[in-house]
Amino acid sequence: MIDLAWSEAQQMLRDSARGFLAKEAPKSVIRQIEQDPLGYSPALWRKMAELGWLAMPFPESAGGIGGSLIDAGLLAEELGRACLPSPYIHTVAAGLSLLDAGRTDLVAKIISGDLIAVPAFTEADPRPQPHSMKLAIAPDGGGYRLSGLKRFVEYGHAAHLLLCSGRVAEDCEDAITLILAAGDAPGLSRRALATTGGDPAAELDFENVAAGDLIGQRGGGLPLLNRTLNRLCALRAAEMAGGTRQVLEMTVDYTRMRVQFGRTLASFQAVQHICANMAIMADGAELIARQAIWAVDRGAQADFEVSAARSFAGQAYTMAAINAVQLHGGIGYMQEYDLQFYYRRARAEEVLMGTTEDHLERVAAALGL
Amino acid sequence: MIDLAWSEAQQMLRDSARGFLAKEAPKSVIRQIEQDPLGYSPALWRKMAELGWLAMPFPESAGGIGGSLIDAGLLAEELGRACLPSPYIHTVAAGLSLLDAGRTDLVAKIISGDLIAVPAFTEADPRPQPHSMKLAIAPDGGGYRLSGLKRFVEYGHAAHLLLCSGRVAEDCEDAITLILAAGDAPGLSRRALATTGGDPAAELDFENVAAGDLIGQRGGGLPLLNRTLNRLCALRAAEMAGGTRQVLEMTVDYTRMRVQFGRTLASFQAVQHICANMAIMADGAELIARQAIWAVDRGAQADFEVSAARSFAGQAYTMAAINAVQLHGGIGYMQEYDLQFYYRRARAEEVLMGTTEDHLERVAAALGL
Amino acid sequence: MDFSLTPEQEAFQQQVRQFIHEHLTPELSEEVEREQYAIGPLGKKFVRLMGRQGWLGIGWPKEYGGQGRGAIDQWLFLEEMALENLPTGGLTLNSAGPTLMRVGSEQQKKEYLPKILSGEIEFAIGYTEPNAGSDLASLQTRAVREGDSYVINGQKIYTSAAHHSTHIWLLARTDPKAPKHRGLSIFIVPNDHPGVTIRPLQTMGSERSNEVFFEDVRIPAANIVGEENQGWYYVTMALDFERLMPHARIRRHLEHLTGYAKNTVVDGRPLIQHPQVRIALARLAVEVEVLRLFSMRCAWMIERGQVPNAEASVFKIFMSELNEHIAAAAQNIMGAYAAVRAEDSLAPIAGRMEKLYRSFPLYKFAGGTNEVMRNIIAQRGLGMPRG
Amino acid sequence: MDFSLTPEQEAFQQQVRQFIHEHLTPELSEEVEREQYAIGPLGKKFVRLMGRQGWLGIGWPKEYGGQGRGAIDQWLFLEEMALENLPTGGLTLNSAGPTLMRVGSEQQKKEYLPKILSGEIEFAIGYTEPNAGSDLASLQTRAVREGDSYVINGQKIYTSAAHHSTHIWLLARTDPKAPKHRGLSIFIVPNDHPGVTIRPLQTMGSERSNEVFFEDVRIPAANIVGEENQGWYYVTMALDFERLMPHARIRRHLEHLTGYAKNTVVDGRPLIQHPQVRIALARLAVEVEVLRLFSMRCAWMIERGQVPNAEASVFKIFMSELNEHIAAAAQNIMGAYAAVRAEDSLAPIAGRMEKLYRSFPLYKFAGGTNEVMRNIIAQRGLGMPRG
Repeated sequence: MIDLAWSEAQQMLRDSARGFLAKEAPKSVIRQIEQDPLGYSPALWRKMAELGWLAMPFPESAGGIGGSLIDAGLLAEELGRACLPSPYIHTVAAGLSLLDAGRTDLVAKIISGDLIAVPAFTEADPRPQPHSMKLAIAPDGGGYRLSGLKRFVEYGHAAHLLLCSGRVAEDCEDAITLILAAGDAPGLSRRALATTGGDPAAELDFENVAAGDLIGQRGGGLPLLNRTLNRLCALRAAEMAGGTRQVLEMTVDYTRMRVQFGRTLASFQAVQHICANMAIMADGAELIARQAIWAVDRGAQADFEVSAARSFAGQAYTMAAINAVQLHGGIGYMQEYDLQFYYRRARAEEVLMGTTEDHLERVAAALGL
Repeated sequence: MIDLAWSEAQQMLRDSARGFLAKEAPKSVIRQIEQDPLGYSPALWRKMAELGWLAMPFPESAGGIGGSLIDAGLLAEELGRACLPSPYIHTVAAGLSLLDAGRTDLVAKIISGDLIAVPAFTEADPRPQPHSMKLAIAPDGGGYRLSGLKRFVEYGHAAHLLLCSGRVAEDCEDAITLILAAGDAPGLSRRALATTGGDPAAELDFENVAAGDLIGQRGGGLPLLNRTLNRLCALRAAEMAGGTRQVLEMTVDYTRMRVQFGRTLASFQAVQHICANMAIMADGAELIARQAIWAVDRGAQADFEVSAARSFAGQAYTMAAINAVQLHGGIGYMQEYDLQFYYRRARAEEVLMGTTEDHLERVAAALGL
Repeated sequence: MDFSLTPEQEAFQQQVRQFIHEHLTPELSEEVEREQYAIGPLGKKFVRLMGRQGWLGIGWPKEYGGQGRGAIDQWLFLEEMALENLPTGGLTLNSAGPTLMRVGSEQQKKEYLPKILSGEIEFAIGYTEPNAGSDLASLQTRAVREGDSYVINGQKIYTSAAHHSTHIWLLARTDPKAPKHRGLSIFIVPNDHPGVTIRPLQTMGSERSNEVFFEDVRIPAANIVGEENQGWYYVTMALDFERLMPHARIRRHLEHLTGYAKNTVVDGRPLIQHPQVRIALARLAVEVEVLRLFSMRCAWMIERGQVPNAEASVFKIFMSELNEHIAAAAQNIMGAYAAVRAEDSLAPIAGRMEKLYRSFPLYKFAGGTNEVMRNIIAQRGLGMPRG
Repeated sequence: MDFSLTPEQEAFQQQVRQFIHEHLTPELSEEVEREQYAIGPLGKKFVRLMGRQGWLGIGWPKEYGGQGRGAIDQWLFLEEMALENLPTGGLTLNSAGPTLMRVGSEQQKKEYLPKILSGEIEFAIGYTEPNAGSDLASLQTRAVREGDSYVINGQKIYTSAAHHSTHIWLLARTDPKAPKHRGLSIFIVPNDHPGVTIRPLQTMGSERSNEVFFEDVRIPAANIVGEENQGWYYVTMALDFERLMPHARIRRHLEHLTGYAKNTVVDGRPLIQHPQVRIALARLAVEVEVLRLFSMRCAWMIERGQVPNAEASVFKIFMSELNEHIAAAAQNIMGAYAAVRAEDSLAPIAGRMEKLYRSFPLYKFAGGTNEVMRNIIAQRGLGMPRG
């Protein structure tokens, strides 16, 4: 039955998450995190685990709370509103795929907050499409060794576990294999890139690295790759929708307070119309992101819903951030004011794990165009 | 020396042209012309010839007035302002190319108003690029015969003379030949298409039609084809710039008069900002169209200037027309009000002789991209 | 958070599809495409058929002969009909009818409601005047009480349905001394009443619209709807009944354009394989999906007893601008063919994109200009100060 | 109608290019790219060099040591400098200097003008305050006459040049009882004067800006510029000197992005051969050309004695939005690489597009917000009514 509202339990979760983030992750903390090479706060991560955020989307049989991806999406919206850099959506996306592959052992560690696992899919051509993934997976005795480059892997330099996509040379051309690698594996060099968003994306250089376990069948990784991507990008869309909403609210608040020419900015028609346009985009981003998460959660083939959500939310967030700075004027452009976090994050999120145009191409493919 | 103003003589020409068109080509006349299968007014054409408009860009040695393409551009702007359907810019463009080819005999007839000559370049793939031009030119005794289709030829159904582009099968693959065909040649079927703009574009079906003279060398038509295109498209840009300006002025006038909620529409900030955006586009279209005509007139290789002008003026005109209707509301949408002529013409002109994107591709080529 | 239909709703959707499948002839299809907002003879027949089979009243309360279905069902119905551009009774069903139910006299309910449901009576909405558009309350048409009658003088404009409707649902000024929102009343005026003159207006979008002139039109006082001078309140109330808006017409436009791109070969391959065409069509598909969600949101809110306000404005702006985006994309994809009118044999996809270019402006100013809609979103949705 | 330079202008343009060619070292190039609007040590040296060679004063009257060149020559000069992002003396030369020539005291002219021309004196413009942005005239910094001095208290913000300039060109309120535009005056305040505190502000575009605090700053009464309470008039007058605006910086941005597209292979061919990339870059090239013409138009108007007003606003809006368009196109063309900052070795074209994304907003609100600029175009250019 169509119901576009959060349930009562979800509203409580949202309120508590918002309260938690307001208290524990003010912009002063985010400023510190951006300075820290680690790129996220282990202390906050632990608290998030204690609050059950990491257990949220996992079934009770795997030690989780038995919530759904929808609950994780709600939290992603709040993280987007707080603009907090954290590997939450990445670890949830990777964790659910590990669960699909029966790795309840790893899921248990994720839930306890002891394991940060992230997808490591993109490379020198950073489009998240299988044919751009060329990491070489070479059989070696009973295991495998990895050689090649992963690039723009969010939190890749800090994660304990990397869910890598790659190819075994002997397999047929379009066979993708998913395989684990430990973050501290010998031969793996990792460095965080300096990006607009300040949220860390890393370059990972694999030099004959001993891999961990295969995830799924060798050569049969495509479906799970796609499912992981859909989870991650749906959550990303939710995060962006949250950021869009936050930026809109900050702007409306500011214009209601700021007086120029003896009137509040909010009373100018031009200002109202810009805010109305932002609201349209914010509403659209929210609805389509939530639908994407719902569709993924249902287990449906959701490439269209997800990439539609990701492309629209990306445009919405960037549009809103640009207009927010414009309506704030000088103060919105200052490093010490909070708006700039969102402005920078909007751009970074719009290009990582596929640009808006890459996702439109994915939409076209999903529609059979 | 940079001088962006019309000379005194040009200002007089402009004022007299504007007066003439206001008197002789009110919208009631244009309404009749749109109903008439001929698609233009022979009576007005004769008067334009008497005023010297057709003699304007031709040198005195060819019986002209010795003005320049810049003067013709000025008139094109006024025709655009009046929204008068007429084969003026087409005949000027074709005529100057006939002059290049030494055909002063034909130029004399153009100047006297007895000959309407238009370029007939586009075909089933209506992009005005050589490789889409496939009209077959077959040697036949001392002459040639034409077979094939021309489409979207403006005023092609009414013109006395068609300046056709085509290919001789025996010539090498990229050899274009320009050749004349009489409008009433046996074997040539012509019909006006029903288009948005109401300004007639025709389909011409050549069935083994006896052609007129070659213009230039067989197989060597490319440079003159290009020059003709540049003349035509530069004048088209000027026509569109004129239409853009007119639409803006009509809208400003209307909003200053129309009262809603006890205020003139013009006093609303949202209305002012839309008009300001229209003004930016109108100014840009005017400047870049005039520069294109100036560049063509100088004889320079002007593909960039022309296609830049045509693409920008096209966007400007459409943008202005759409916003003009929006600010007028209901009345602007009525068939009996004058604005709709511009709205429809903007679209038609933006797709005939190359869409805005086609001209952007031409810009890219001209820049060596 | 749930985006799915109940099994009952899915079954109902199937019923609607079945009904359309059975009765949508190629001739009707052709007529609705040609007539647009007007209703031709086949369309009229179809409306009557819907009336007989109970489709017109699916949202009406059972006490008035309706099916009493919820907003989601109504929305599903409207979506299916919109996909085929079929008439659904429009404002007669959704605005005049419900208003009569609430404030009409017993006599009016008996006289009009059954015939509305059967499709025999159709109202044209007579609100707008030449000098009262966005600022509707400044209208000048006068209705003066004289004994048992009202005498009406004035002019309405853009009365789209006047030439195929049976009555005008007229807003006129009954108290010229009251503040402008307070002195208005609603009347029912038969189209063929002496003194009523309907004059055609042609639009550049090829729709037929009308001017309606009232010259000493004397109607019984009983033709007033509700109380005198309460007209503005009723109009505002009626707006709340009109917030169910389907998106499927635009979806169909995009399907046509996408079909064109699949079937047209340029430079040796179908247009759909050209990257810029793919991206453009994908972008539009995403926007259509967002529009569907905006539409669904309004239905859902009504279903749960809320009145979508800013939300309806969000839909309306996005819908109208999406029409514009599709027309613009069509120009790039179809080139000169985008300018060929339906009446020409050369027109691809029946000239739909050409027509769309000429008609999309309507959506941006009609039914509340997008500027007014933005004011609503800012002021009611975001709590920014009123002008 | 003529768009060409005179032979003299062409020769002058060559001279400018020659000068730049001789003195633009890779180190200077690197510094200006890094420092943006601030002027580093090499930039300062370069300004002094320009001063010595007479380049700073090309537009100044000969009586003040300038070359008395026309607006077109000045424009050509600014274009060439802008192409390399080189400092040209900015508002000190174009705003403060000319104002002093017109209304400064003889003493001030003698003291400041030669040193401005030599590059030794640079003013930071101290107008904006935390609560006086677009509505500048509501500023609150006070200057109170006490005997032979003025005592200044207040705060300025976004004083971009304060940390590398020598003086503040300060607008302060001298008559708090007068209407807000009438009680303002301009003062010259040395940066190192007691009571002046300059505090850095970092922008998200990585520019350095400043807050300047004035605490009981006592300056000689002779430091007032022109007459007391005429400050607003002088500021407005000075705006007229600032309407020569080059476009070439944007042209250079586009060259870099185009170069990237030429040199980057994706899916087996250079990006520049992908149709959507070609169209995007061509569209930007057209806009850059229109911007050039807007820039040229302002120069031409000044050359013939007119003051570009709406025309300058047209340039400013188009320029700022074109920066935004380039940044947006870069995102599509470069993908994730568009988000890599200059300090990372992976950054293509030296991180310019990443930087542009962070800094383009500045152009849209600084120097008059685009909203105010649109008001100007509508009201002064199109004759629509004032607010």
